[in-house]
Amino acid sequence: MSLLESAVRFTYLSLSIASVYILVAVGFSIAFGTLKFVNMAHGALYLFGAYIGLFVAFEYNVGGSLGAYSPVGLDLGFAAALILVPVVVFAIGLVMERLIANPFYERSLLDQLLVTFGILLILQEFVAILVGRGGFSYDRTGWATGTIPLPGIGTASRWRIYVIAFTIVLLAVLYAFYKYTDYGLAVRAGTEDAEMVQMLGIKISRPFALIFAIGAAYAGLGGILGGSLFTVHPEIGIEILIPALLVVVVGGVGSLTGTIVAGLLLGVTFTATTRVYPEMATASLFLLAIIILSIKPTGLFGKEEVTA
Amino acid sequence: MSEETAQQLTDTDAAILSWETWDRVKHTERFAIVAAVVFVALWSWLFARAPITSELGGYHSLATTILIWSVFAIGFNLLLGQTGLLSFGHAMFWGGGGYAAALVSLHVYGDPVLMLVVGTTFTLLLAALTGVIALRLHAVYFAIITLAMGQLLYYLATSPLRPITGGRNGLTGIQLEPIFGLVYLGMPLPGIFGTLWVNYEYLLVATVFVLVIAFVNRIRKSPYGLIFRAIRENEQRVSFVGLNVWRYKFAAFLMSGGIVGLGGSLMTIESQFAGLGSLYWITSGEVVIMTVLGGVGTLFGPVLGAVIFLYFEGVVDGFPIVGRYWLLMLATVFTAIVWKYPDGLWGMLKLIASRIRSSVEDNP
Amino acid sequence: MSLLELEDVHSYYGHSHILRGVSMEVEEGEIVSLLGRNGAGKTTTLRSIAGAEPPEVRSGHIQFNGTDITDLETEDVIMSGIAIVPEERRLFSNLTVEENLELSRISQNTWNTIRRKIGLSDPSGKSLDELYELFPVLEERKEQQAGTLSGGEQQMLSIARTLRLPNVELLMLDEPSEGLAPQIVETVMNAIETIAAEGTTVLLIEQNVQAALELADRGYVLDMGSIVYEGTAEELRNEDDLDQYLTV
Amino acid sequence: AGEGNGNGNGTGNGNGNGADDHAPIGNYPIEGDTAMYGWHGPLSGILAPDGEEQERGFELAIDHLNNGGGLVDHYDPLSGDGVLDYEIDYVTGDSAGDEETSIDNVERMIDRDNIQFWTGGVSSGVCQALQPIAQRERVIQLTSISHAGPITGENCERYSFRPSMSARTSAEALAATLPDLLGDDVDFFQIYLDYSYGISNRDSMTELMEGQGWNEIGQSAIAFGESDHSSQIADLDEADPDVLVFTTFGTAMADGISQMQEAGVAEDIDIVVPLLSAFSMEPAGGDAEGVIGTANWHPLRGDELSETFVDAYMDEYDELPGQAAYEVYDNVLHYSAAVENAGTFHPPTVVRELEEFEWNLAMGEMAYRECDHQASRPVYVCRGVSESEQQETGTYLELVEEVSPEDSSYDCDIEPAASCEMSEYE
Amino acid sequence: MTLLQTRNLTKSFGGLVAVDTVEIEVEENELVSVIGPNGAGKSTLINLITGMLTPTDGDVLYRDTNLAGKDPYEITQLGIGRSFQTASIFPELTVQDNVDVASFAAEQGSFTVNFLRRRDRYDSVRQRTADALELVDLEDEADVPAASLPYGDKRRLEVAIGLATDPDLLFMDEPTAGMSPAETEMTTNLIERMQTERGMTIVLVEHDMDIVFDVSDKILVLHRGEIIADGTPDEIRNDETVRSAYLGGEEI
Ligand SMILES: Nc1ncnc2c1ncn2[C@@H]1O[C@H](COP(=O)(O)OP(=O)(O)OP(=O)(O)O)[C@@H](O)[C@H]1O
Ligand SMILES: Nc1ncnc2c1ncn2[C@@H]1O[C@H](COP(=O)(O)OP(=O)(O)OP(=O)(O)O)[C@@H](O)[C@H]1O
Ligand SMILES: [Mg+2]
Ligand SMILES: [Mg+2]
Repeated sequence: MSLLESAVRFTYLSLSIASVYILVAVGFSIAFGTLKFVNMAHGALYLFGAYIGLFVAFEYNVGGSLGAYSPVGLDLGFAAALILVPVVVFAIGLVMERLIANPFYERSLLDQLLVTFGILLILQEFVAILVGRGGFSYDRTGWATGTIPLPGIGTASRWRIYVIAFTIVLLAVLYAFYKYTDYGLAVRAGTEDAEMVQMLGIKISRPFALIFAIGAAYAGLGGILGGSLFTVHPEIGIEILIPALLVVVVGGVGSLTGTIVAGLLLGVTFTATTRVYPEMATASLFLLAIIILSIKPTGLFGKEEVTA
Repeated sequence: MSEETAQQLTDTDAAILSWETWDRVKHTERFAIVAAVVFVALWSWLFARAPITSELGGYHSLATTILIWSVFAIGFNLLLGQTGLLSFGHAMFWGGGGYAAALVSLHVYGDPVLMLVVGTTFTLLLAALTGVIALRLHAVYFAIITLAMGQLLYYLATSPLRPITGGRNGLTGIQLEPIFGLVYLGMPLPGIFGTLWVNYEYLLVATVFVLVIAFVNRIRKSPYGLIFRAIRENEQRVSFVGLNVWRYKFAAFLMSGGIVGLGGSLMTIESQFAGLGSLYWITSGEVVIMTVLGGVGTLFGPVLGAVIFLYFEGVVDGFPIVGRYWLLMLATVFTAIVWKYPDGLWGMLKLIASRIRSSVEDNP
Repeated sequence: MSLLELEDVHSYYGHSHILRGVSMEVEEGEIVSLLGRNGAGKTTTLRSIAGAEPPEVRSGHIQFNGTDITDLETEDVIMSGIAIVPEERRLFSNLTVEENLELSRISQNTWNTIRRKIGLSDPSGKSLDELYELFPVLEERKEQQAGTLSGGEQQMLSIARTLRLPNVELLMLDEPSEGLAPQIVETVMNAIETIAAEGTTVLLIEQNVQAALELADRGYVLDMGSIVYEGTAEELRNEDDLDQYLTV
Repeated sequence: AGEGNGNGNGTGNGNGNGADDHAPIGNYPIEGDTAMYGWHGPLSGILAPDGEEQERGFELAIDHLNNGGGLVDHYDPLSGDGVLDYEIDYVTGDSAGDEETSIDNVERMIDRDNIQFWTGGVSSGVCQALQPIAQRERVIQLTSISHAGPITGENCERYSFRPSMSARTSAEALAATLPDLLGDDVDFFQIYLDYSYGISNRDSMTELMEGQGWNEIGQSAIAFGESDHSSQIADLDEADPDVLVFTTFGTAMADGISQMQEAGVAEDIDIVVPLLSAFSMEPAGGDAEGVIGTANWHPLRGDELSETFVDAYMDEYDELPGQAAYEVYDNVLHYSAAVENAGTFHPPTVVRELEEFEWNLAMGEMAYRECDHQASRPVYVCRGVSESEQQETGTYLELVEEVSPEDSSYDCDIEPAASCEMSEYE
Repeated sequence: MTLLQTRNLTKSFGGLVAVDTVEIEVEENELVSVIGPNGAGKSTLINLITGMLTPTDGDVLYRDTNLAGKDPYEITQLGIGRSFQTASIFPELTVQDNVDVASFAAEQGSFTVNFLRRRDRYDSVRQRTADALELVDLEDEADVPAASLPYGDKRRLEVAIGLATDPDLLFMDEPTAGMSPAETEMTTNLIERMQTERGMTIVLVEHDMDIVFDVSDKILVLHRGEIIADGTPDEIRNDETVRSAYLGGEEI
């Protein structure tokens, strides 16, 4: 295989992994950096994204208590899932913000961490009870599978290329949202002093919910994209948490640029180490985190909090 | 404490009197230690063999395990509860101590005391090493770098260090020699002691437990306790009254790490096994849950947390039908408690006790 | 009919009864100052008007422009044309000076915001230039995080931010001169005067009685949560037994 | 504690084995007239699909022991009325796939519930953590599914038996069949999980397949718990072999295979996965069509005993049982049979009995070897079927060939058996 | 003798030079006030001397030891204390404990290894705390959590902590801001007592000219980071530049 081809493969492999990291981390970072809310249940949104996508797109024989009704699923096809998942998870996000986040904005980081982690576990167990602990894998439909020829170079995995393109678009949308609305600003102010924001005539609750739900929708998308690259089982919610946390913190809490850069960095590192020392691929991410954080204690783009 | 109040209901004046003494007593240092001794003396029996209470399905080896995890949680809480530093990597001390103890018994000699000493010493070194790097960071960044360190150790143990750690299979076949060359830990205790504590192993674990309680309790009452809490509240101010914040944090980190390592070595002695699970981040997560569930910053809270957590993991999972939902039930329980009572179970009990008490005092 | 009208207002912090029946009126276009020693209830009055909680208004009515605003949410009170400079500066420490000022333009309607961002519409209120003219130092500091401003600069920003709010009819300031250097105090007082001259009504809370009464047309004196004196600035200045309410 | 089902006569004289005069050891002698059995395996975590099957098989077996039915009626040593006049009761525990937890839970079953023996489990790691407990407590463990070599190698214990295949057993069987299925002088490549299960399979496959004239043209390890196979696939693609030997399990297998298809390398390569079971096939779904591997049993192997079991199982749970369910069922039965033959539950005696025990139920001719407690047994080489066939047959695998014990066994003096040093009886 | 001395001390934040080649000298047992417009650099100057900020250039000499590169706790241990512009206390600790932290530092140094000694065994610490509380008369509040103190009392606690560190040189940044006239009065007295009774040297930052001109031995006027004047209250009162730059129309 030509050097060029392996270079190309390396690029799209690392980018596609980075994409999933970033999509999940972005939502996490928004909630954490902007709303000052550590949401471990974010993993559940990823989980939901993956499973909803699965059962919207296809039909499956499931285990668990729904096993009796197998095959389960709407079988609307993969494209439909890509449209529906973000919408549904967005809605779930709204509910989550009202029921879980809202009562906890004022509570300590530790309380948030634990309660949301507990909720993640609860939701995960419910999924397991409903459709079983065994996993599923997306049997991706034609347009989203196989390879595309790269003239003169070789081939590249079509779906991974799509994933990358998709992510870029989504990030652009998010950027536009921040640039052309003031929700981000209002929420950042609101987390410092909600009452003062109201004293400037701003209804703070709406931006909070909206921002949170957007983060959720992105996690959902991360779920369906990640789920289609790997298999889907009840524990992916927890599994994705660690990389997401790493990306957010290494990038610097609250900085979207940071999140994206860190996501890419981790994606590349991961792919690189898998080539030379596969057993330590995941470990390399942690090593990277340690190095970066000991050089820059507030992450790549994180700035010191000012307390005045 | 609640049945304590229960008795008082009889005669209110007496009650209020005895409450005053009670308040005085319960804050003395000796009280904490006596309480700990009484607790370990009865714990295994109540949990595993006493007429009514053991119907809950407890069993001796779990009673022991719970004490050991309590040591873990207490050590962790010394850091979190006092200095407010949230570490997500304490599994590295728990597992580190465990592996060190296992290795010394496999390659040198299996005297339990030796294992404890080596395990603890190793973790102290590990804590010193990691602390130097991690303690420069704050809040969530500290949490994540400790997590990363723990995970790195986990993966090192998994693959590159497999020849030493046994990789996924962990270290089995650990032989325990008689303690100080006198008795085997497995030996049953005679008569009433047998009924209460079963064997020497429990005796060893119980002793360590009490010592740790006494130690931590003393720390809390020493100037360190005060300064730790001051650091938690306003680090900058502490350095502007002329105290070397970094050193105090480092001290807290070492003490915490050391205690946890001690617990880890005990775990190896109890299970005669050291495995990767003990290094995995989930383990760090579990101890956070236990601590917060029981009550951050309290002396006995973590013990409560450990009891509840391990009861679900070690007993409820064996219940017919509902058994397989133990994780769901556990998660629901701790979520609900942390949600409702930010000060955990201990805070909850205190609240209830004071309610009962005031209700009594209000209408004599 | 007066612009702002408080009618026997009783406010509580939990059990403690702070405002014991405050009644006062502010006419369109005048400058009214509210005086009283520490703990008299000035800030509480102001918060009650703003619909901020705590305190809780248990009885009485607050009318603005003829509509009852007693039970409105804070943001709706503001929207109806009242602007506040709160007691402690209450800046957003981690936002830059400009972001702090930007916040005053956010409309509740996303669509408007977008239109503003792409330059289609611009709600009224003082422009950045006018504000920078008033407090030049802020322009030098516009990229700086508000939390790192000096004490006085923070106070200025806090005032400027409020002036930027669109369509303000009533401006309420709580001890705007606190922590300000003497000559800045003058600047601020002059600013208030001009604003009033432009037709905005002003309700001013001050410890610095002299400064306050120089501007004010009328004044109320608050003690133990009720109005103990009311009169024109003239009367107040000459009233000597006023001191018993002001000093300690 | 677990609830005994069935109402076998409680009249059996409680101290019936006061008759035989053995010194107390482990949980012997039994007090009262019920004997406790234990099952311990994964009910949470990704291994749960097999764990759940095992538990059902286990409960069914207990029921049959006490009340007759299923294979008990076809197996002379067993009466269908308890074992040695004891009614059988049982307890279960969730290994959660974690060693520490497993140790606690097994100690619970031994300490509190006084089990006479336990079976179940999937993870080789857990299995090896529990073997020393069996030995220490003098309580017999019959492993199931766990495939790693050392279980009946360097970590073997007197009180632990493996009726199921070892990595080596599978490899022997594959060596005997693959050449016919996939041709001679084949280039093969290995991707393996980087821990004892993967490694012991890798080694056996390398040695035995090369012995068959195949040549290995490369290897690539993947970290345990790693779902992204892209770089291993890159290696595979560069090596471009005829056959891939893919030692993995659970969702990881599904991940790997679907990622290979996505990368377009799967078409012209035959995939061999040495151990195939529900928890691997379920997630893979249709992707695993054509994958070749071995199993301990196949529900459609067509012999009368298997059918009897399948019917009994379907009556109870109306779904087709997999190997996991049957294995545990079989373990309960043949252990009980050994007890009946020994005439006592006295552990050392039962161990000695098992060491030359032979039985022939739905898995065919089985026998334990004294040297390493590995069963010499038939091996069922299977192949993954298409989604549609899965729908109709209700199983993920079709039986390709049944390999006789002779062809799948290996001598006691070669690895892993060679490094087994048996621990003591009493 | 000269207690403190700065040599062309400079701090710039990005473009802005907050403190510009400042040279000051503080004599033993002197009460020096630093005044100047908002943003002149007063707080920054204090932050530089007490080690909260590191100077861009220049250095600080205290009793002829150079403070360059020393950590805040070292500087405090040398005898330089401070109270903050916005009360910086330990909200959840009791008033007593708040001060104890400082007393312990003063009595036991920056770090002692004896973590097994009970707190109540340190009598000298108790004593020192009692004194400090007595000075700001908070002794009655000793056992209430600091958070529940009224704003004015928090400011006094802030001062008490500063005192308990037993400084020879104490920096006070707008100590009376937000205090009622009465509290202001008592704080002023306290400052004078510390100077006379304890022979403390004090550097005071204030906007309340009555206090400044009332208590100061010497006044430094800071403007845009530079010292534009220094001298006795009278000299400053009649200094034209100062009037225009700072005092404005205010009558003193
Ligand atoms: N959040 C609160 N909870 C309880 N009591 C409060 C609260 N805020 C203020 N108070 C009490 O209400 C009374 C009036 O307070 P308020 O702030 O209105 O006084 P003020 O006139 O603004 O004084 P200052 O001039 O110091 O600002 C005071 O006695 C104060 O102690
Ligand atoms: N961290 C920082 N980053 C950027 N600029 C800063 C920072 N800290 C202070 N400044 C600027 O330095 C200048 C001096 O600030 P300083 O706080 O010393 O003023 P001050 O004399 O104390 O004023 P005041 O009397 O209002 O408190 C101010 O203009 C301030 O904006
Ligand atoms: Mg006020
Ligand atoms: Mg200042």
